[in-house]
Amino acid sequence: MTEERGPLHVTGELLATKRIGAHHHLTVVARGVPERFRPGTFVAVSTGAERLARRPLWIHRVRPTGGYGATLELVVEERGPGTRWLVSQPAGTRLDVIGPLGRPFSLPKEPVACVLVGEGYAAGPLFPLAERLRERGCAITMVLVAPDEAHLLSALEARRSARAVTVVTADGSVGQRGSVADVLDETLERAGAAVVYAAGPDEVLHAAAAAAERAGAWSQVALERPMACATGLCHGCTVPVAGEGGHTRLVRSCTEGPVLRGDRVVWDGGEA
Amino acid sequence: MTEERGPLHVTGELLATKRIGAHHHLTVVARGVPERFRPGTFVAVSTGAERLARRPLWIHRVRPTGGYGATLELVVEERGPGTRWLVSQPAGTRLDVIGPLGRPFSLPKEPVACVLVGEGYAAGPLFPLAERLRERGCAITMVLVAPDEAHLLSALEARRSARAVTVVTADGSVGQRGSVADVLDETLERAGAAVVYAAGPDEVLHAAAAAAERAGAWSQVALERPMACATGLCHGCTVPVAGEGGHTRLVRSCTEGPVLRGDRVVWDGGEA
Amino acid sequence: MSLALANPVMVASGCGGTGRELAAYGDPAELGGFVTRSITLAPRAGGHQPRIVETPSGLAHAVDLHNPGVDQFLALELPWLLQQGVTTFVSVVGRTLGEYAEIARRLGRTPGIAGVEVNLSPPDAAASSVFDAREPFHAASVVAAVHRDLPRGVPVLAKVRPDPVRVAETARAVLEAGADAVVVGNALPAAMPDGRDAGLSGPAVRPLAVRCLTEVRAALPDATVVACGGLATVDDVTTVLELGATAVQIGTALLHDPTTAHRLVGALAAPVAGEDEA
Amino acid sequence: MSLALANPVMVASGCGGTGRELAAYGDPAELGGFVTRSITLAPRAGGHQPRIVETPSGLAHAVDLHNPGVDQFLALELPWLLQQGVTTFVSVVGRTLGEYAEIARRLGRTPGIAGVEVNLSPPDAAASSVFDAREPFHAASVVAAVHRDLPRGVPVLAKVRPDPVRVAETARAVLEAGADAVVVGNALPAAMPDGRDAGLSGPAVRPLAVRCLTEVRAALPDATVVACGGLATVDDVTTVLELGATAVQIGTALLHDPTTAHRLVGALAAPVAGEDEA
Ligand SMILES: Cc1cc2nc3c(=O)[nH]c(=O)nc-3n(C[C@H](O)[C@H](O)[C@H](O)COP(=O)(O)OP(=O)(O)OC[C@H]3O[C@@H](n4cnc5c(N)ncnc54)[C@H](O)[C@@H]3O)c2cc1C
Ligand SMILES: Cc1cc2nc3c(=O)[nH]c(=O)nc-3n(C[C@H](O)[C@H](O)[C@H](O)COP(=O)(O)OP(=O)(O)OC[C@H]3O[C@@H](n4cnc5c(N)ncnc54)[C@H](O)[C@@H]3O)c2cc1C
Ligand SMILES: Cc1cc2nc3c(=O)[nH]c(=O)nc-3n(C[C@H](O)[C@H](O)[C@H](O)COP(=O)(O)O)c2cc1C
Ligand SMILES: Cc1cc2nc3c(=O)[nH]c(=O)nc-3n(C[C@H](O)[C@H](O)[C@H](O)COP(=O)(O)O)c2cc1C
Ligand code: FES
Ligand code: FES
Repeated sequence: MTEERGPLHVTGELLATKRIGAHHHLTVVARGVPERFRPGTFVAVSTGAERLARRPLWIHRVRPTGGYGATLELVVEERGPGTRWLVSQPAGTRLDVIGPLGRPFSLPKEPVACVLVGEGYAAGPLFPLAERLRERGCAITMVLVAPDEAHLLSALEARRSARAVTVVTADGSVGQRGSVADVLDETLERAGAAVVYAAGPDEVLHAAAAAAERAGAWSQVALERPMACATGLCHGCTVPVAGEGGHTRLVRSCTEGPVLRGDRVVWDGGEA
Repeated sequence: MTEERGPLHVTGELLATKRIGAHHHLTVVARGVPERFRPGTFVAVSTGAERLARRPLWIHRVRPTGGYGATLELVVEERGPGTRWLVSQPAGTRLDVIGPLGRPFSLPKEPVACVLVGEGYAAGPLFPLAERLRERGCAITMVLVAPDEAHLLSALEARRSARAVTVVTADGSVGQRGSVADVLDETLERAGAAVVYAAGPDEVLHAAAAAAERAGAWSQVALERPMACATGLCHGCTVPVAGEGGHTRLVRSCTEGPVLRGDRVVWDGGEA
Repeated sequence: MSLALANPVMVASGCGGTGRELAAYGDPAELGGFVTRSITLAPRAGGHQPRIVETPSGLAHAVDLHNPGVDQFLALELPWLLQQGVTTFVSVVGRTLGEYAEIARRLGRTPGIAGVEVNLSPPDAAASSVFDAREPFHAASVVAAVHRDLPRGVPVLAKVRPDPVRVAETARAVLEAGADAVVVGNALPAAMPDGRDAGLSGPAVRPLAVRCLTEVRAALPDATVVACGGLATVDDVTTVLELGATAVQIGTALLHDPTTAHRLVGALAAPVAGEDEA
Repeated sequence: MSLALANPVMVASGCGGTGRELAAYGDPAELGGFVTRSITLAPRAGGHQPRIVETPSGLAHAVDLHNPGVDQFLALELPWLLQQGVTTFVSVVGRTLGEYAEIARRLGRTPGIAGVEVNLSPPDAAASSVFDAREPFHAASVVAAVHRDLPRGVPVLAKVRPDPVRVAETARAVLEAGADAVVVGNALPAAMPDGRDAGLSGPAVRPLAVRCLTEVRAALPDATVVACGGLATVDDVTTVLELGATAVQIGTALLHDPTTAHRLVGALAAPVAGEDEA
């Protein structure tokens, strides 16, 4: 019954963990998952049976490797017990992984100008997105946001696919000092953006959606809402979206998201 | 309020894990604990806050080491989730350790003949016991029992302190094939044993205590009873012992044991 | 009336999505039964975020009966389940006895369902807006109302409160009122960290669910009992089957691992139950 | 009467040994209070082995009130506690109202105790051989009996059943009967894997214990409430203090880590609560 594109449940293996700045980059074997990856999808990892909620993590990259078929690269910021467990496992640890989950970013049919906005680890899925957009001939501007340099994904790599890269940190340790809202309107205008893609906390997504609206662009935002199952079973991760007819309905951010149209998300979080 | 000899609660560190046969030998830094060790005492290790019962483990050996002060050597047989966790931790893992816990083996005042009987990993505390007995001039016979060779602690090392070593395995893969009961009476007689020390599952302890009684020897048995706290707080690990006056009373095997007089333990497990 | 399940492993209400999501991980038709989330007469938006938080070996949830209402359910969710050959039990909950009866009538017009499960025990804030069935007498009234309005031949499962003190009394009352089986029990009444009402489920609650089972078995040795609450491993399932349960429902364990129910079916079918990863 | 604790962290009944064992890990006199295991009139041998088994994030136990009886307790255990300056609350349980009264009289003759905790809610098989105080009215009778026979000035804590449905009603009844504070609650009724009656405690039950607290606070905003059940981390404790508890009791967490209570005292006293290792 499994669709070709549906998620897989596999026992994978942690191949390596590399610390870069405030992040841990995990290389994970999860047979079959990389082949189904599209930017904006994620995996849900078990961090032990006593922590019942799986931990959702963006797929940052898929890499072909010698013996293992392709591997996944995940970027983890240590915060609570689940991520602490994840980043402290030795290479060789078996990982119970489900993925790829969720709806990916939609790609424009025409080669239009795109602005990609990402904060911290959440910028992860924007890198493979940028590659695919470039393959389609889109002109890409990337805006990387972080509290400080340690939480910034590589701006160097961003330059490979992007024509222009803007870096904004809250403490000014690298790039421009400030918040994403400070730079968006100008960036969108300069880029002549037709589509804005955003990933990060709600403030970033909301700001990106609002700037897109002002600029007359489409927006696609990748939400990070707490998830219990990440597989659509529990109806715990609902987010209100404005339907076609103007009324609000609840969708599950794990299965109907995590990528949603920015102009549809009801940002105040009010439900019903 | 801590007595000089009382247990310590420390955050230790796993220095190394080495697999030998069916066992994992763990080298653990637990500041202060080795200095208080006496044979027959044990440590209680936390295997994570979600597994509330600490795992009791015999202290097999105490070794002086370069930088760390002395270290503990623990011998772990993987069985359930707790031991699985323990043996799969990488070197460097912090371990929450309490010890040394429990009453150790009592040593005879005179240099008498002693028979030491141990099954599997539980023979661990008999090796340092043998050393201390030898220091006191006791003649030592060791009986090492195991289901098979993989579960046998080193008979070679046993020969260092013991005059005679008998090995018994259930499958005959090494030493004599059979059970401990088959060899005890003869061994005790040949050794002219005045004291029998035993460590292992109840069958072994009971057999040792009974053989000692038949031979007119004292017995000291190190019980392995399920423990929840291992620190005397919960009254969960009670074992019935015959009191001086002939009546049975319950003692906690973690604080009043784990070493008890074999002739006092009520082996059928019936309580009051 | 017997439940006639192909095997004893069912999906607990509210933990299998609409059924479709589960299909990515195994054919739902291979399970003993699939219980839908609880369906109300009118659609319900459910509770505010956060709806589910992790607790030690459990989940606290205030999903609060989010569901599309019986008509949308019959139009959009049930047909897929029946078409796939899933042994479907529809869970129902109402604000009044009349609502229960009305839902039963609408379900009764739909052939193909394997049974109806009456949710007598929502643990969270829902308790304040659904019919209060905490007293055994009221629980029995609900079961009677549903039973009366369903066609003969559609089994009724009564899902009772996991309250060890009153569970046996409640089980007796609902069986006398016409229930074919008792589901023991549900999420426990609990609180979110912010103090809001919630339900607590998952392995954390298993020893309490097992106690409810032993209470019901002791009082009603001939009743058909479905065990529910904290079951996750082969060991858990064989334990409750040995204690007299006819079937089991798996809830929270599926949220952690959507293959759980299928793995259990496989392990129970194997000649020697496989090794259990606790 | 106020409880007059130096700090809000108490040791829960049955989880601190005789007090002496705890002393290896920290001075028990530095804790807000130490509640003894429940003491009966005659000695009790307690339950069969296994008495305690591990469950997911919890312990199931059938220690079944193992204790030396009130006279031996007064002779062998209490003097050490008082001599060390430990703020000692003696937990009591009886088979009849007369036994409760008799224990109270014997305790009343011993100066120095900080209070008496009435255990109204043993969860395991003990329930069958101790006075059945599950009805609020009966719980109140027990408290009245103890209260009457204790000297004025000895506070009475009533430890009630963690049943979210009836806990507020029970709390009201015991306060009216003379209790100075309510301890909410106790281990939950549960089963051992072999089906024997047991109590369930530890972090697994915390969300249910918090629900009992919110029920009591909502109904009785002025009552002195001591929270008990599954509390382990600084976060747990600050949460229940914010929800209105006056103090907390730590049980199972101490069995896992005997330094827990002292660490909590330290963390709560610190100007900014320390980082919490969940
Ligand atoms: C679609 C998606 C993709 C994500 N990708 C990444 C990633 O690539 N790298 C990364 O480091 N983090 C990512 N996150 C966030 C990550 O899942 C959380 O940081 C993580 O679950 C926290 O777990 P914890 O036990 O360490 O922390 P705790 O805060 O103790 O977690 C407690 C509970 O809250 C949930 N939770 C806490 N923070 C978040 C959050 N921001 N989003 C969702 N749930 C949360 C946890 O899942 C858990 O159930 C992603 C989240 C989502 C929804
Ligand atoms: C004083 C003492 C010293 C011990 N020394 C050693 C040692 O040096 N090496 C070693 O490998 N094992 C030793 N054991 C046994 C060891 O503690 C258990 O094998 C271990 O706790 C099992 O945990 P688990 O989670 O792997 O298995 P599980 O069987 O899943 O454990 C479940 C529960 O049962 C308890 N339990 C299970 N088996 C035993 C047992 N034999 N004794 C006590 N409790 C048990 C566990 O502590 C836990 O609470 C000792 C036990 C005691 C009492
Ligand atoms: C997210 C979630 C939603 C639930 N929704 C329902 C529901 O709609 N109706 C119902 O009867 N039970 C519902 N339950 C309770 C479960 O069906 C089950 O009875 C309970 O969770 C205990 O079993 P478990 O520990 O295996 O999850 C829900 C449980 C969870 C976790
Ligand atoms: C081993 C053990 C023994 C207990 N004995 C008693 C007792 O004698 N009297 C009592 O009132 N509560 C007793 N309890 C219950 C605890 O005091 C506490 O109320 C309960 O365990 C919930 O708190 P916790 O989750 O912090 O342990 C006992 C609990 C355990 C684990
Ligand atoms: S997290 Fe369970 S439905 Fe989305
Ligand atoms: S294990 Fe708790 S008293 Fe011995």
